Amino acid sequence: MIDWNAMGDEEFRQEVRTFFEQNYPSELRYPPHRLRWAEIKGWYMTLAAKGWLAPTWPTLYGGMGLNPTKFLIFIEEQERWGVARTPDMGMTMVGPLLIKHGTEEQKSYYLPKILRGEHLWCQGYSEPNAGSDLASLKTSAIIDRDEFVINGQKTWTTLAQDATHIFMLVRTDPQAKKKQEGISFLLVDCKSPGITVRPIPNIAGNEEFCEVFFDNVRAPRANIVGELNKGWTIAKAMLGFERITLGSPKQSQYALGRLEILARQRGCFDDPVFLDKFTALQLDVADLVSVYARFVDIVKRGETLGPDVSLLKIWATETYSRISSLMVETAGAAGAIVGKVDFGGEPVDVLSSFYYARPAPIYGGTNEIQRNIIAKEVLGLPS
Amino acid sequence: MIDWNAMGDEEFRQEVRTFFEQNYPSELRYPPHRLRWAEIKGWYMTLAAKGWLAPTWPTLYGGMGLNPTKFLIFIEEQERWGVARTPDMGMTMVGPLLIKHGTEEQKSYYLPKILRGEHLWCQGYSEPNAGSDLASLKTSAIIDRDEFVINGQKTWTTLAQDATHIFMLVRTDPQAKKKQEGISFLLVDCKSPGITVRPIPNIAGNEEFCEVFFDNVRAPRANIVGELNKGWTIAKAMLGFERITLGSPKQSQYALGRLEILARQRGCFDDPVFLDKFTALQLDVADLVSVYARFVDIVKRGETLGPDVSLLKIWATETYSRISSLMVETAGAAGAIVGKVDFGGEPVDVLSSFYYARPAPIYGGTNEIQRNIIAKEVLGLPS
Amino acid sequence: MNANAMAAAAADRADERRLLKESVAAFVERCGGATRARAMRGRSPGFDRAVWREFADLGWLAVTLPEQYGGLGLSLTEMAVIAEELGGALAPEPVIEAITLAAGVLRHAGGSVADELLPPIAAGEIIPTLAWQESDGNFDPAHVAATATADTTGGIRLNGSKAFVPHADAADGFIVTARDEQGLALYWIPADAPGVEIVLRPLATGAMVGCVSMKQVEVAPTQRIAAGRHAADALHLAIDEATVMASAALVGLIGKALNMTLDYIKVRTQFGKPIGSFQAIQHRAVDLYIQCELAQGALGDALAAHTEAPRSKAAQAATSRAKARCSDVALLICREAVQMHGAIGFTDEYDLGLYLNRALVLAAWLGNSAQHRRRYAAIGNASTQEASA
Amino acid sequence: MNANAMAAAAADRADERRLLKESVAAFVERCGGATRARAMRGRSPGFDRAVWREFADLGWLAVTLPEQYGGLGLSLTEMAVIAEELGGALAPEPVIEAITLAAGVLRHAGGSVADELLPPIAAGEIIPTLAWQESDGNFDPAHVAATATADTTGGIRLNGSKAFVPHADAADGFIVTARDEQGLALYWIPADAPGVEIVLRPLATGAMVGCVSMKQVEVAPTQRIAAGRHAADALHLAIDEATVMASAALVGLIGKALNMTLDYIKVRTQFGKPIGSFQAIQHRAVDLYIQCELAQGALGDALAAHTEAPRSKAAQAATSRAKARCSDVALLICREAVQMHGAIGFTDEYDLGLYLNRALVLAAWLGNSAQHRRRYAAIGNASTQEASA
Repeated sequence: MIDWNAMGDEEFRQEVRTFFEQNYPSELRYPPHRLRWAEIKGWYMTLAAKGWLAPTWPTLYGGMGLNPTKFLIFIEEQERWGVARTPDMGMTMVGPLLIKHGTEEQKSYYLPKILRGEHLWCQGYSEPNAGSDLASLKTSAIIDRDEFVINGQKTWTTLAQDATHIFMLVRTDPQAKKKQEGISFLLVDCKSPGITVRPIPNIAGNEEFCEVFFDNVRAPRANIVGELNKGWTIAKAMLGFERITLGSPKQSQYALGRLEILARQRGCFDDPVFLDKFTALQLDVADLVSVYARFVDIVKRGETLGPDVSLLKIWATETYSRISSLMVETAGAAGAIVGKVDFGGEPVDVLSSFYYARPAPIYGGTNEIQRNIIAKEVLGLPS
Repeated sequence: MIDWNAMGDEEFRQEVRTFFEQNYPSELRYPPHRLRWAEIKGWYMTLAAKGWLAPTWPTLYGGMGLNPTKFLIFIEEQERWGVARTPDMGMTMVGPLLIKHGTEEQKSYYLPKILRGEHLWCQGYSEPNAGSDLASLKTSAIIDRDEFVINGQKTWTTLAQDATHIFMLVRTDPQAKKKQEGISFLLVDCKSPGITVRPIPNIAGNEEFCEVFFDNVRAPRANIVGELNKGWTIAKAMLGFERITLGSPKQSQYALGRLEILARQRGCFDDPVFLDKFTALQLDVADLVSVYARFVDIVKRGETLGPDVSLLKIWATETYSRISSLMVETAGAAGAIVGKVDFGGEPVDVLSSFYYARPAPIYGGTNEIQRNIIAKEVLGLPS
Repeated sequence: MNANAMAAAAADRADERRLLKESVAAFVERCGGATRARAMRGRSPGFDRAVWREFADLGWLAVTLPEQYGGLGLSLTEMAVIAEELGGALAPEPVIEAITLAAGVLRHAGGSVADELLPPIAAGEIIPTLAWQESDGNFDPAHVAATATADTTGGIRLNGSKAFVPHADAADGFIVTARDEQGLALYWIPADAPGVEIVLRPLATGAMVGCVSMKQVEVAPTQRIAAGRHAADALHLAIDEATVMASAALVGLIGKALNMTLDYIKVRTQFGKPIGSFQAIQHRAVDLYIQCELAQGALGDALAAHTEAPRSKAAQAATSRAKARCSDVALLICREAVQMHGAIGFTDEYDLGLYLNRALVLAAWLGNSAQHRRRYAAIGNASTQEASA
Repeated sequence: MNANAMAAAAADRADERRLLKESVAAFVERCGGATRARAMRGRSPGFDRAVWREFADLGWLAVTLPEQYGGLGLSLTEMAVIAEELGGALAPEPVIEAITLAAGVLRHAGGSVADELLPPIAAGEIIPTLAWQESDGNFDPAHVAATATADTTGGIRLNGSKAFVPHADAADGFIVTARDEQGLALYWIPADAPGVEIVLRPLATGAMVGCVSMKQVEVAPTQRIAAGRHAADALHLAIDEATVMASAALVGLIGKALNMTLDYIKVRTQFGKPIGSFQAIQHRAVDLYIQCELAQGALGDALAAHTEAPRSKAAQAATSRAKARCSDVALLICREAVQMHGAIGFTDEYDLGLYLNRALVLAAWLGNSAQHRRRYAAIGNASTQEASA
C-alpha cells in the first residue's frame, strides 16, 4: 500500500493530475449541475478500482489516508480538471461518522459496501418548516422492542432518488427540554417498507432534491449511531469541513470562464462598459481566491477553522450570483433562452449559472445565518 | 392685500420667478452649505419687506396665506433659482405652532418679531445620547413659582449661534410612565442667563450645529405652549411637512449638475464607463423626481401623507450620496483637494457634496428609522 | 375646460381605469392564473387560442386601435392597465407581442395591408408576430441584414433570417423587416409561405421563440406594408410602445412577486419567530418596496410622455428609462424573493419560479436594462445636440 | 532548504514582522496618534521633522534600502508593516511619499545622484518628493509634458508644471519628470532653485499638495538622475511600490475605522438597546468586515507578487488589484462608519472624520479605484497578448 503522505507535494499532485486527465470522461468535465448516478457511475467505479474513492479515510478501512495538505491537493486537482462530485455522502459523512462513532459491526458491514458502490447514501437532516433552524426537526422514532418506528418527513434531500440508504436525525425524546436534546442519529435502508421518495423538480429543470416520507418505517435498534438522544452533537461536529467547501471559488471561477467565452464571441471586450463590469468581478474572484487560500492554509496546518470561515460562503455565493447576472445581461436578447445557445463559437448555456446561483446562498445555512454567526462570534456584537 | 390663491397657477409662478430672479443675490445661488445670518440677512429683509417671509401663514398674521398648491409653486421656484434657505425655524415651526396652540399674548408678541427679523429661532429637540430616540430626552424644567428652571443640554441645534430664541422640549414630569409623557414645549430667550452655546465644527469645516447648555435657566411659565406635560403630541404633529422636504430631489439634482460640469471639463462624456455610471444616476434622480411628484400631489390635494413618504428620504439621500461619490471618483487625482478646483472651466468644489451627503441619511430620523417605519407601517411586517 | 372640469375628467378616467383593471384581473384569475401559465409551458402554441378570442370579445385587442378599424381608440395608458394585469397574472397570451408590437407596426404604417389585416387581428382571428431582429441580437431596428430584391416576374424575393421572433410557432404570419433599394421595408408573409423555415427554442417561461429563415420567399408587391422612412418610423414607434408595455407587464409582475414574498415572510417562522420580524429581512424588503415605487414612477412618466408627444425624443428617453428600471427591479425582486423564501423558492412547484422566469424573458426582450441605459444616454446626447444646433 | 526549515524561516519572519508592527504601533501612539494628526492640519510642514528624524533613527526610512546605501535591505513586506501601522495611526509623516516613492525612484535608478542623496535621505536629513503628474491628473507616468532642453552654456533648462506634488511645501527638493530628446528623463532640483514656483492647496487631511511650476529652471547635467528607458523603468517601479504601500496604509486605516465603529455600536444605545444588537446594523457590519478581509487578501497578494517578480506584469496587476480594492473599501467603511455613528460621526471633534479624510486622500492618490480597475484590465489584455504572441 502506498503511503501518499510520504510523497512530495508536487509529485503527488502530478500523480493525481495525470490520473484525472487520463481517466475522467471528458464529456463530464465541468457539468453545470449535479450528476445523477446513471451518469457518474462509471467514474465512481473507476475511482473505486483505483482505491481513490475515500481520500481521507484511514488506509485501515480502505481509504487513501491523506493528510489535510494532500487532501487539498487532491481537491484542487479535481477542481482544476472540472471533475464532477460523485454521490459522496457515504465517503464524506457516513464513513468518518462510523469510523469515529460506529460500532465494529456497523463499520465492517457498511464501509466496504460504500467503497464497492453498493451503498449510496443520502442525508436526512432538513424538514419542511425547519429551514435553517435544523434542530426544530419533528420526524419521530419510537422504540418498539428491538426496532425504531419512524414517522415524519425529510425534505431537500439531495439525490435521494439514487440513494440506497439514508442517514438521518430523528426525535427520540419529544419531552426533552431543549430542542437540541432528544435527537438521535439513525441509519436506514431506503428499501424499507413505508419510505416514499418524491423528487422535487427545481426551476432549473432538474431534480436534485427530494422529499422523503416515512410512514411507520422500521429500522433495527442496532442502526443507531452513538448514544440515544445524543445525535445532535454528532451531527454538528460533522459539519466542520463543509464550511470551507461551501466557500470554494470554484463555481465563481467556472462561471467567470463561461462569461468570458460568451463575451469574446459577442465582441464585448471591445466595450469599455462590459470590460469594467467584468474586471470588477475578476477582482472579486481574485480576492476570494486569496482569502480562501488563507483558510485552506489553516486546514493544511491541521488547525480548527474559526467562525470567520462563514465569510467565504457569503462572498463566494454572492460573487457567483453577480457573475451569473452579468452573464444574462451580456447575452442580451438571448438572455432568456433555455439550454446552450450558439453565439458563433462554443455554445454557451446562459441560464444554468443564473439558476444555480439561486440556491447557493441558501443551502448549508443561509447567508443570513452566516452573517448572524459572524456578527455574534467574530465581531462580538451584542444580542 | 393680494389674494394669491385666486391667481392662476402660471401667473403666480411667473410673479414669484420674476421676483426671485430680480432680487435674489446671484452670488448666493445654490450655496453648498447652510448660510449664516450675516450672509443671508439682506435677503431675509428683502422677503420681509415684500411680505413674503411667511408663505403659509394666514394673512391675518402677516403671511401670504398660500394654499398647498401655491406654496409648492413657491418652493419649486426657490429650488429652481437656487434660493438659499433662510433661518426659517420661526416661519416653519414657531409660527404654525403658535397660530394653532399659542395664547393670544404669545401670538401678538412673537409673530410680528419673526416677520421683522428681530427674532431668529432655533429648535431644541435633540439631546446627547438620544439620537433618533427623541422622546428619551432628559433636559428638565422644574416649576418654581411663576417660572420654569431649566437644566440640561441640547445638541445638533442648527445655527443656534445665530438664534435669539429657542423652542424646546423639556421633561416636566420625570415620574411619567411612558417616556413620551411628561414632556412640555417651551419658548426660551437665548440671552437668558445660564445658556451657553457651543458651535460644533463638522468635517466639512463648517459650524452648522451647536450644543446648547442650560444651567438653571429661568423662563416665565407663560412661555409654555399648549398644556403642561403634553408637549410631545404637539411636537410630533409639527413634523408633518418636514417629511416631504427631506425627500426633495433638490440636493441630488444640484450635485448631478455639478458632476456634469466637472465631467464635461474633464472630457468624461467620451468615456463610456463614466457615461454608464452617470446615466444610472440620472435615472435614479429622474425616478426620484417622479415619485416625489406623486407625494407633492397628495399635499396639493390637501390630503395627509402616509408613512410611505419615508421612502423619499431614503432614496433621495442615498442617491445624493452615490452622486457625491462619483464626483470624487471623477475628479481623479484632484478628488481630495478642499475647496473649488480649476479643471479648465468653471471651478468645481469636488468635496462639498461628498461631505454634505454624509449627514443627509442621518438627520430628520435616520434612514434606518425610516426603513423601520416602512417595514412596520407600510408593509405590515411583524415585530 | 376649466380646472374643475379637468379634475373631474381626470377622476373619471381614473375610475374607468380602475374598473378596467379589476375586470382584467378578475378574468385572468378565472382563466387559471399561475396554474394556467404552468400548464402552458413547453406547449405549442404556448397559449390558449380560445382565451385569445375571449380577449378579442372583451375588446382588449382593440384598445388602442383607431375607430376606423373597429377599435376603441384609447391611449397607451389604458393598454398599460391590461398589460400590467396580464403580466401580474402570468397570462401566456402574446398581447404585447401580437397587438402592441406586430399590429402596432401595421397601425402606424397604415395602407392597404393594415386595412386588410387589422380588423381580423382585432377580432382575434389572425395572430401576427414581428420578425425584426437579426441573430446577433442588435436591438437597433435600423440594423437589418435580410434583403428584399425584385425578381424577373414582378414579384419580390425575401432572403435572410430573423431571430428572437416571439411565438413563431403560433403566429399566422410574420411582419418582417428587410433591406431594399429604398432602405428599410416591411413585408407581410403568411406563416406557411414556401421558403420559410422556423427553428424553435424554448424560453425560460416555456414559450417558444423562433429563428425564422427565409430562402427566396416570394411576396407580391401588395404584401409590402411600408418602405423607407415611413416604414422605419412605424417600426420605431411600435417597438417603443411595446417596450413601454413590457415595462407595464414587469410592473405587474414586480408587485405580485413582492406581495407573495411579503405574505410568505409574515407567516414563515424560523427560530420561533416569523422571518419577516428580523430587521435585516425587513430592511431588504423595504429596499425592494422602494424599487417597486421607482418602477411605477418610471412607467408612469413613460406613459405620460407617449400621451404628450408620442414620437418625441422625450418619449423615447422615457421609454428606455422605464424599461431599464423595470427590468432591473423585476430581476432584483425575483432574486431576492427566492433568497427570502429559502429552498422552497427554488422548487418548480412553487409559483415564484414562474415569476422569475417571466422576469428573465421580459427583461431580455426588446433590450435589457444595460442596453436601454445606453440608449437613454445616446438620446440625451442627441437631444442636447439638437437643442444646441 | 527542506520543507521544515522553510516553515521555520517563515515563522521567524512572521515573528519579526509582528515585533516590528508592535514597535511601530507603540511609537506612533506615544507620538500622539490621532491627536497629533488633528494638530498638524493646515500647518506647513504638515508633519513633524523631529518625529521624522526619530523615524530615521529607528531605521524605518532605510528598511528597503540596499545595504550599500546604509539601508537594511529588507523587502517591501516589511515596509508594508510600517505603512499599515502609520496609516492606522494617521501619522502625517510622508514616509510613502518621500521614501517609497521619491527615494524609491533614486534607488531603482541608481547612479551618482542616488549615491549622493540616498544616505542623507535615509538619515532623515533630506526629504525629497516626486513631481511626476501633469495638471490633467493623468496617472500614466509616461504622460509627461514638461520639457528639458539643452541651453547654450552646456546646462539644461526645465519648463513646465507638475501637479499633485505631495508635501511640496516641506520637501527639500523635487525629483521631476521631463521630456527630452531621449524620451523621459528624471532630474533632481532643490526646492529653492530659481524659476521654481509652488502653489499650494490643502487636501482633506489638512496636508498641502503643490503645483510646482518650472520656468527656465537651470540644472546641471549632474542633476540628471536617469534618462530614457532606464528612467521610465525606475519611475514605474517606484510608483507601483508606493501604490502597494498606499494600499497597506489604507488597510491599516480600514481596520481602525471598522474597530472604532464596532466599539461604538456595542455601547451606543437607542430605544433601550445597543445599536449593535439590531440585525440590520449587524449584517452591514459583517459586510464591512468581509470587505476588510478582501482588502487584506489583495494587499497580501500584491506584496507576494512584488517579492516573487517585482517588475512583472503579474506584480503590476496585483498592485492595481490591491489599490482598487483598498481604496473602495476604505471609502465604503468610512462612509458607513459615519452613518452608523450618527450625527457625532460628522463632527470635527470626533476622530472618525480624520479617518474619512485620510481615506479620501489615499484613495485619490496614485490612481483611484476606477483608474486601477481599468489599468488591471489593460495589463490583463497586454499579458494575454504577450502569452499568445
